[in-house]
Amino acid sequence: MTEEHPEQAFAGEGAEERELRRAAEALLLVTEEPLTAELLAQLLEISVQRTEALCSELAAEYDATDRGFQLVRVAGGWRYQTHPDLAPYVERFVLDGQSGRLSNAALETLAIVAYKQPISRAQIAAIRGVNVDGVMRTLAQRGYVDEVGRDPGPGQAVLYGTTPTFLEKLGLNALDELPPLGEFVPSADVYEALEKGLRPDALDAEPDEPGTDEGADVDEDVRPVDDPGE
Amino acid sequence: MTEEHPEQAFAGEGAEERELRRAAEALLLVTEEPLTAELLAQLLEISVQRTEALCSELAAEYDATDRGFQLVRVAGGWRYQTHPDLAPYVERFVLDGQSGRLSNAALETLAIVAYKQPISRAQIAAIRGVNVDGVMRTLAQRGYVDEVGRDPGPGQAVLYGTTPTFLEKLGLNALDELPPLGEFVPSADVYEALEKGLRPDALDAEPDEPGTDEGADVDEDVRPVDDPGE
Amino acid sequence: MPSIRVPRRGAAYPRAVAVDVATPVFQGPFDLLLHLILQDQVDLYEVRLSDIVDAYLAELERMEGMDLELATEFLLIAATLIELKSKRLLPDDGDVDLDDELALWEERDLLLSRLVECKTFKDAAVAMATIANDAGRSYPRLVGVEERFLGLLPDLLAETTPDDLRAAFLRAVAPKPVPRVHIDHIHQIRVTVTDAVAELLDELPRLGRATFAELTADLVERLEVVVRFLAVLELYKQGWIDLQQPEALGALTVVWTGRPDELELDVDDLGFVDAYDG
Repeated sequence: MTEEHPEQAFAGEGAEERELRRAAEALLLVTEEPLTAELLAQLLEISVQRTEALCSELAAEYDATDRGFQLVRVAGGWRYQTHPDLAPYVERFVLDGQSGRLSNAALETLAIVAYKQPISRAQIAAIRGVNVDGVMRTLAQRGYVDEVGRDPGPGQAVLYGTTPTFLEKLGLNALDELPPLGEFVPSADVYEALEKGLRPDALDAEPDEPGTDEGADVDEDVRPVDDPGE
Repeated sequence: MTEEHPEQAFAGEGAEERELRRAAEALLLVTEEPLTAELLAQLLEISVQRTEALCSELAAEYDATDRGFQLVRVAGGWRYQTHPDLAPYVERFVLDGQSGRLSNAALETLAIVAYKQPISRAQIAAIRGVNVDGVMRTLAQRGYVDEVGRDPGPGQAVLYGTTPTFLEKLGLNALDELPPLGEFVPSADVYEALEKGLRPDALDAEPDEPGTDEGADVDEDVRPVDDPGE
Repeated sequence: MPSIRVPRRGAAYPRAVAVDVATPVFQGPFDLLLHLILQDQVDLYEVRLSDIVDAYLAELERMEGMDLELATEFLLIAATLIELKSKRLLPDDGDVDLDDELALWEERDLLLSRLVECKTFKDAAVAMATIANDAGRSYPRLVGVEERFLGLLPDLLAETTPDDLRAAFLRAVAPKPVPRVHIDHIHQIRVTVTDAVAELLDELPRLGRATFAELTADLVERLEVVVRFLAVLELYKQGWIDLQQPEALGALTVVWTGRPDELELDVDDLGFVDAYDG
């Protein structure tokens, strides 16, 4: 074996290993969506565990041999994709390169669905403070969100969740790979600024004389507000 | 270099060679049609001759390292394909999980294409309210629909129509033999999607403006697709 | 969606806050509030509340299949803002009802937590955009199986007739039933603070003085009254009118004092422009 294939990466692999590795490469080449380890295991007639190990080894090999493609685990399966380094070449070629750039409104809505799913449109709207019907329609059309059920409550509101396409878009294998939401809770500074901005008590309880410019200076010694959260 | 990548197949390759090889691998991975040496050369900014040599070397390397895929020259271009040895696995994959009938989603999508061609994927998605990329790929793969032109609008969306195969399967001689729709009054959403067209880039830029679809009317005289491979 | 333009500040405002950014476009009231408080460090006292309230009314207008709960939530937040602001605008007579005070704090805390939540997801969205951009540099292979395998695929149209196709088309274009609560009555009462100000500027010079009850006699909906009240506060703050309320909880009288002398401004300069593009 090793004599026949001096450059072979898995120099020590036996005939069975070689066959499995080659079959996995062939199947991964033809799949149009990430190939789950379960399906791949079934096709190779080996255990899921062994399949996962095989794919991980292959991925590492492509990495080590500095290929222009990668084998990655995305949205619950394995797929070939181009190495990110080579984006400049691929973007020159692929017609709809970077077509899927999302607007801020879409991203914020998607973030809420991702972290709070299942969630209704009304609940999302309550968080964003704006109507989200249009954004949600676009996100559904693009396949990033989908109906996942109905609220058992009286309204029977449709509940939404993110899709495998969303995970693919972000290059994630599963939702738990998203950074924890706790990382984004506003810092004490921001919280304080918001609290200060919404002080209900007047600055010095003296409204301005109409039309005058003075007197409205923000009082420096604002009295501390009790933090309601603590 | 060789120290960094002890397993690297082209042990002696310089930085430029490595970059070109990797870029070629990436481009060949994503091409749907065999990639001509001319186009590949243009994308890599090297001569056609050098490109041919590069591809031949790559093909030999995959052979030597006993991959499950091959790089072959087909129909005037280069492409990856599965190794003939492994056909039984691929056949099993193709047959697996394929039902004998079109899903409702696929049938509805096909019906929209049949009655409203030429039509873009974004328009179909707008009518069905869900992403149709996967379904359209299946329909195209089966040879029921095909690209027939491009929207002359700024988005240059690909427009689809049905194929002779489709007519044959349904036992029709021409499209006008499709059963008439009768007194069909489309809902406002559908009307908007059909008559005004939807630019995919407009969707991307402002996903939360359902009411605005300025311009981008689907023009009647669609100009033919420029084949990037020629 | 109607974008909110922060109007340029007229000289009538005590402090020319840095809101005169060219034409920043905001996504609704939370976005606007967060921007004003965090970026511009504006105190609520200085915020043109009409912008925010109008933004809420605009959102109510845009709702298609929205439930009453959300409509109520929006109104509650708008009302909280009005209350917070009016408390700062009006003279403190020292006679504070403790229950009211506590209720206001509670509402304030609700609004605060909403803003914090909104800000949290805004920041999460920024992180997600970075992740998506990184992922977007890699392109998956979507080529599928080679043509030699296509023969294995079953003929999916074997049992399909042209009539099935027609039926599928009609199914696809049929309006999707969306369960919704009709909130037409909310649409009908949509009125902006800007409109209300304009009406007052029309009425008050003729009337000279009027009680608030008289000014709102023709209004049926509570929301309209709230908006009218906000308009009165706006005019008071800008020095066009005087307010008299001799006894607590007594009738509020609005007295037209005319255009402030020192301000040679027309209506537009005072910022009485539409706060959003409807």
